[in-house]
Amino acid sequence: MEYQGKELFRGVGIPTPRGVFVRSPDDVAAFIAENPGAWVLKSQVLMGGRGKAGGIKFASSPDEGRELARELIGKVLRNEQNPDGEEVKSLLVEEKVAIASEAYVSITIDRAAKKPVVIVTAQGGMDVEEVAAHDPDAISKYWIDAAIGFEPFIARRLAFAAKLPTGFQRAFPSILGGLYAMFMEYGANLVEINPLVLSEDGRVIASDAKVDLDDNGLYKHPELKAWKNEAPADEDQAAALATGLGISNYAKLDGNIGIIANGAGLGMGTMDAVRNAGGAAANFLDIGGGAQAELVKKSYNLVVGDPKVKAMFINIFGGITRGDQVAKGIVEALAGDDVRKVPLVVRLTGTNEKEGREILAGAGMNPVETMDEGARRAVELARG
Amino acid sequence: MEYQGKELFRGVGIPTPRGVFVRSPDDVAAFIAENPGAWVLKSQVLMGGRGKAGGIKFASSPDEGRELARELIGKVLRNEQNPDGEEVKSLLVEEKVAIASEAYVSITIDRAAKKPVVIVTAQGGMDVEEVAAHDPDAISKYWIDAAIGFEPFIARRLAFAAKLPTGFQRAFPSILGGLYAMFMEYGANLVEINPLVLSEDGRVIASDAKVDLDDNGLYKHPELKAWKNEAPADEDQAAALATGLGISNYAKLDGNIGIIANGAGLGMGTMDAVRNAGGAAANFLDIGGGAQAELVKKSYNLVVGDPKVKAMFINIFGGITRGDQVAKGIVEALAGDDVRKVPLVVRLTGTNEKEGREILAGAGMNPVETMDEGARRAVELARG
Amino acid sequence: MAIYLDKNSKVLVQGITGREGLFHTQRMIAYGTQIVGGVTPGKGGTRIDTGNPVFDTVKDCVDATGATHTIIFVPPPYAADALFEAYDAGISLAVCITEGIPAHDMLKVVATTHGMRIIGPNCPGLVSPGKSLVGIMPGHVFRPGRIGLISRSGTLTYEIVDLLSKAGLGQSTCVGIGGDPIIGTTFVDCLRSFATDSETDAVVVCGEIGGSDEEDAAAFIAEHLPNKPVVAFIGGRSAPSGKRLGHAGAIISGNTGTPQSKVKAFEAAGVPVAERPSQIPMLVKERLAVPA
Amino acid sequence: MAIYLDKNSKVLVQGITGREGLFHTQRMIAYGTQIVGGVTPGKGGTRIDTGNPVFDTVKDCVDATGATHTIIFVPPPYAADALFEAYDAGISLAVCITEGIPAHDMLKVVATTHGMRIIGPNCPGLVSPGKSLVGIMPGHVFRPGRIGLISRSGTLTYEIVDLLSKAGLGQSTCVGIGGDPIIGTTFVDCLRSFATDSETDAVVVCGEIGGSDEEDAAAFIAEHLPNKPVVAFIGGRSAPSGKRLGHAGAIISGNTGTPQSKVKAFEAAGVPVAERPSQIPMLVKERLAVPA
Repeated sequence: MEYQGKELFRGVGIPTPRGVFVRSPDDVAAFIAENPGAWVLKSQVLMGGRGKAGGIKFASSPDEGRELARELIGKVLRNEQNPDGEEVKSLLVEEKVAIASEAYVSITIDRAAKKPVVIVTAQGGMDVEEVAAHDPDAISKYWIDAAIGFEPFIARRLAFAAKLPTGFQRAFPSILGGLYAMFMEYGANLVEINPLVLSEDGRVIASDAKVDLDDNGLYKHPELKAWKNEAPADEDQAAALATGLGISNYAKLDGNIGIIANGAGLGMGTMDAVRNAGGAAANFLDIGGGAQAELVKKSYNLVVGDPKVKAMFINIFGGITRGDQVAKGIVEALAGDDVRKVPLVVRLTGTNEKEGREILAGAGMNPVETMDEGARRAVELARG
Repeated sequence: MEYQGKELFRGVGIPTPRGVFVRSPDDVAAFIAENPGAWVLKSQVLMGGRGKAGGIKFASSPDEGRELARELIGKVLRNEQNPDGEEVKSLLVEEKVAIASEAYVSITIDRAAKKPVVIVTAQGGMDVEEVAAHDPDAISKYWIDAAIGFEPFIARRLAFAAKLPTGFQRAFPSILGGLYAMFMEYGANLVEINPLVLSEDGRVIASDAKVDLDDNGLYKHPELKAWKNEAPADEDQAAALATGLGISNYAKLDGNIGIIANGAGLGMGTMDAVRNAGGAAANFLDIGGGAQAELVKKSYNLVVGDPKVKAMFINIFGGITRGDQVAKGIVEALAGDDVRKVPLVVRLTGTNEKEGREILAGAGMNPVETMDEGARRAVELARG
Repeated sequence: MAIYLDKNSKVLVQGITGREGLFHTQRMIAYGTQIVGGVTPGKGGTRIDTGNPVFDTVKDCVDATGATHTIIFVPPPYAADALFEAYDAGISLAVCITEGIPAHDMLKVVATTHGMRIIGPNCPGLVSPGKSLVGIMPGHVFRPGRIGLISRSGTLTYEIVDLLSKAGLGQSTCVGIGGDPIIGTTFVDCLRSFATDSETDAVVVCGEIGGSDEEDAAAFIAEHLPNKPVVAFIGGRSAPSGKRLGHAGAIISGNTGTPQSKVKAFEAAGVPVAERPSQIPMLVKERLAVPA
Repeated sequence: MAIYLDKNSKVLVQGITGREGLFHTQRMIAYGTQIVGGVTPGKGGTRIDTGNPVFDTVKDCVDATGATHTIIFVPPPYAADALFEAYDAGISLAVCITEGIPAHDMLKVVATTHGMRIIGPNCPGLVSPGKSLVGIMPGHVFRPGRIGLISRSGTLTYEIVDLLSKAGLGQSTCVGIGGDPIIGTTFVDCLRSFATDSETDAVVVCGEIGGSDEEDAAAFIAEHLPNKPVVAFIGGRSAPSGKRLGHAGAIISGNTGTPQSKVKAFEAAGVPVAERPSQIPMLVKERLAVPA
């Protein structure tokens, strides 16, 4: 959440607004009593758009602070993207910074260039994609040579190129240096400060901060795993893990043809084939390479667990994956009484194709020859 | 000192022997009472060879510890290299490790390759230069590509190449990784573990540790400046700084001809010229580039402050340094009544040579034309 | 001579004594690949059951065998180190099978291992049919021939290769470049190599949603491959935006990575895009029939 | 055309508005160097009193002026950054005057700025007499001619150049490579350039104690400069072991960096070593008189 992200930012020397993390209205009142002035009460939730949902309030006295905190804590914030809402359990009480100017700065990975790219614009507080679309010249970029890393001249060049107000100049190298250090240390996909605020009293402060971590790199920072766990797990990812699949090997979609394939490319290709046949996939499911019968069986159960699935297409091109294992898994899955059965089309080719077909034949199943044919049959079956 | 170096080592995850830093005999006794076993009492001094000088003792009971600590604390350790000795003010009490095997590992800068070089040998506890001289094949080296930095394969390669006993293998990548992190973080000229001990209970421990820091990089670690200050200042360096010269711009030597030159190369060249003329330099002194009269005067006083100086040769080839400023400084130095006067030879050429010669002529001095001539004259004058 | 790999390529296996490494080593040897040895730290001096020697370090293996190619089967936390070790030992081409390597690890690898070609990571490897196979692909679907193939996918590649082989279109070299966001060898790199390969008459590019590799490939083809037919396919055209489908790289975010953009780019470059894999052989034959 | 620097070299000054930067800019202009502008962050858009424009970044200056060379006058903590900025802006040769740069900063710079020649740091710069001077050397001692000179020292170089000039031996290019442990351009690098320079008939190498650059130079000469006379001088032959004399690099430690080793190496390579600078012109003339 915001307060955790800001801790990381402070850890690399990037100033954030003065503030305190609290869980009770009395703590808010006590803090404002000790620190008179204008304060912002920010609900600590994971959903976006909390401001518009009423999750941010301003207070300038202990009583006002206590009153508003009572309103916020326990409140369920809702918006279009989060119809179920999220309950506010804690607040970040932050100084109300008098803003002279706002900028935007982020570092992300440019896949095509295979380099980290730093993005700066003087149009802070805005959606950077919108700025890029409407005023591309307002955005300055620098691609970092990973062998050299961040050097202060990069910050100078970007600050001058983006025409940041002079007040930003002095602090900019250390802020960008801190941001790069964080990007590298946590193996982030994205680190972003928006807005980076120049206050009327001349301070440069990260007013809002965002970090997107690479799941593959999380093992290097076990302390951040706990953080990730606080996030409401993506239901698809949770289902994939529970089934024994990789985290991104399963995704629920809108159609009614269940799909199981081996390999992400073949999985997507199978979805496409179903669409080409006039149907729509109910899911993407990649059993990965070398799957055993047990995993095939569990995957089958996962897919038919979605009530909108009207037919299933299992499409296997055996490389590492062996046809006999897949066939065994299918037969076992169908043998269970506790599982919903839907019309099934199997395509099975490649490694141990012959053995697999024999197992299926033994259970009265007759695989199709090609992906296109299988997709057509599945669409027909779903139409009933 | 040792205990400080070991703190840095622990900071990067390199295991060191269990121990405690103490300043009183009672602390030693209390520690051993709480932690029964065999302990080593190591005098914390900056001089080398403390073991042979009687600065290391072994204790296995609280009373024995108190007794030996009383002997050590306050004792002045002396040896040939340190005839004045150094008083012991504190001790490091360390576990007595049962040694199964010893290795050597260091990282230093290879000037010719312009790369950090890692040096490993299974002959731990020895002087590595001696090992290199007598058994060069026992030493394994790896030059690190600074763009890549340390990677675990480097440790594996060196451990296998140096034929370290198997017990070292598992811990070696993390120890070498920590050592490289330290080398980089502190901008060290040298980081060394000798010996790196494999204990009989299978631990790998840095038994003695050494760090040599680059003065030019110290500004990045103000916390380490304090440490450097504990070192007995090199007298020459202290004198140079007091005079307003760079830290390595002055060095006392064994001869009797005082030397002042502008530039390190010319300074060494002047020493050589004096030797070629049959004399010997009493010092090296480089006034640097663009020196003003005041610095010339102070430098003169520094050199003649050495009683063995019988004559002085000031050799200036003006580039940035202006001849008139040097001449002014010489005249002012000689004008002082409080300064010892020795026979002086001046050679002055280059920028503002004419103006300088006029100033010297006004004070009755007549510069020589060449470095060789000046050296000859100075040697003659010293012979008196 | 095909690209990247031929009959004489000497291949070592990093992680040769692991379950996956050993299994695929046996398969590669069965295919005819010249496996000269492998590396597992601490097992130097032993041999695997095929008789191939095991070394403690890549350098030891290279010094003893003259290996020029490596294939890497080590877990994600050690994969970048394995690539650096290969680079340091002078390896010229490394195939990295490992899935799940942190993107930052690969950023550093590609920025510093100048001159070593890396295929992958998270890829099925490459094969010059009838000559050598370095990867985990099922050898039996390939046929020697004169069609080059480049793909971000594994199993979809087998599908396409099978269709090509059955249509009488053998392959010169097939490269599975991998599905990760940061990969060593891109479509453009492979196209540059195929462009000058006298044994390749046409190239099939098998892309998918996500990233902009396909757009870059289209631009490269328009400029540099005027006389070599290219046919494309884009997987995941029915995928919704924002969902990551299997490959870390296969995600449509905002306006980036959409199939529309990719199809448009290929068509603008004069490259026909197959609607489904089964159309590919026909499109290749049509393009080959047009006089250059 | 001499080496590294000629009349057409366009030079910018990093730190042009500082005390040192401004002073030497004026001197270089007086010598005839083509100074095209300078950089001081925050002073972009202004001009120094010579009329040269000041820019905020090196890139701005290069874009506006086409500068190819830079000379750096910035304090030690910012010097490496200045070198990286020059590299990034496409500068081909950087002279770094700054003394006191941490050795680790230079290790990183030399490991990553591929293709940019760096002279120094802690050096007096370089001059192609009569053409251009990029450094802090007193221009009046140099004379155009056909002798190349390479030196680790500053003022000792002036001494030697003065002797050469007075003996009628003008210079093609004189390079002060600097006295630090880690420098961008070594004796060997310069010798390689002089070896193929048609305007250089002979080379004077002015080394000093410490390091092994002189030994490396001797080995290079023996192999690659059979037909170009070389004369050497070693400064600090009377220096005691273990004392650092001015230059951070000038220290004899153990068996490394002794004058004996250096003299022996040069003599083994057929390079006469002058006992004192005043012998150098004579030795050069002798070597030039021998038919190659």
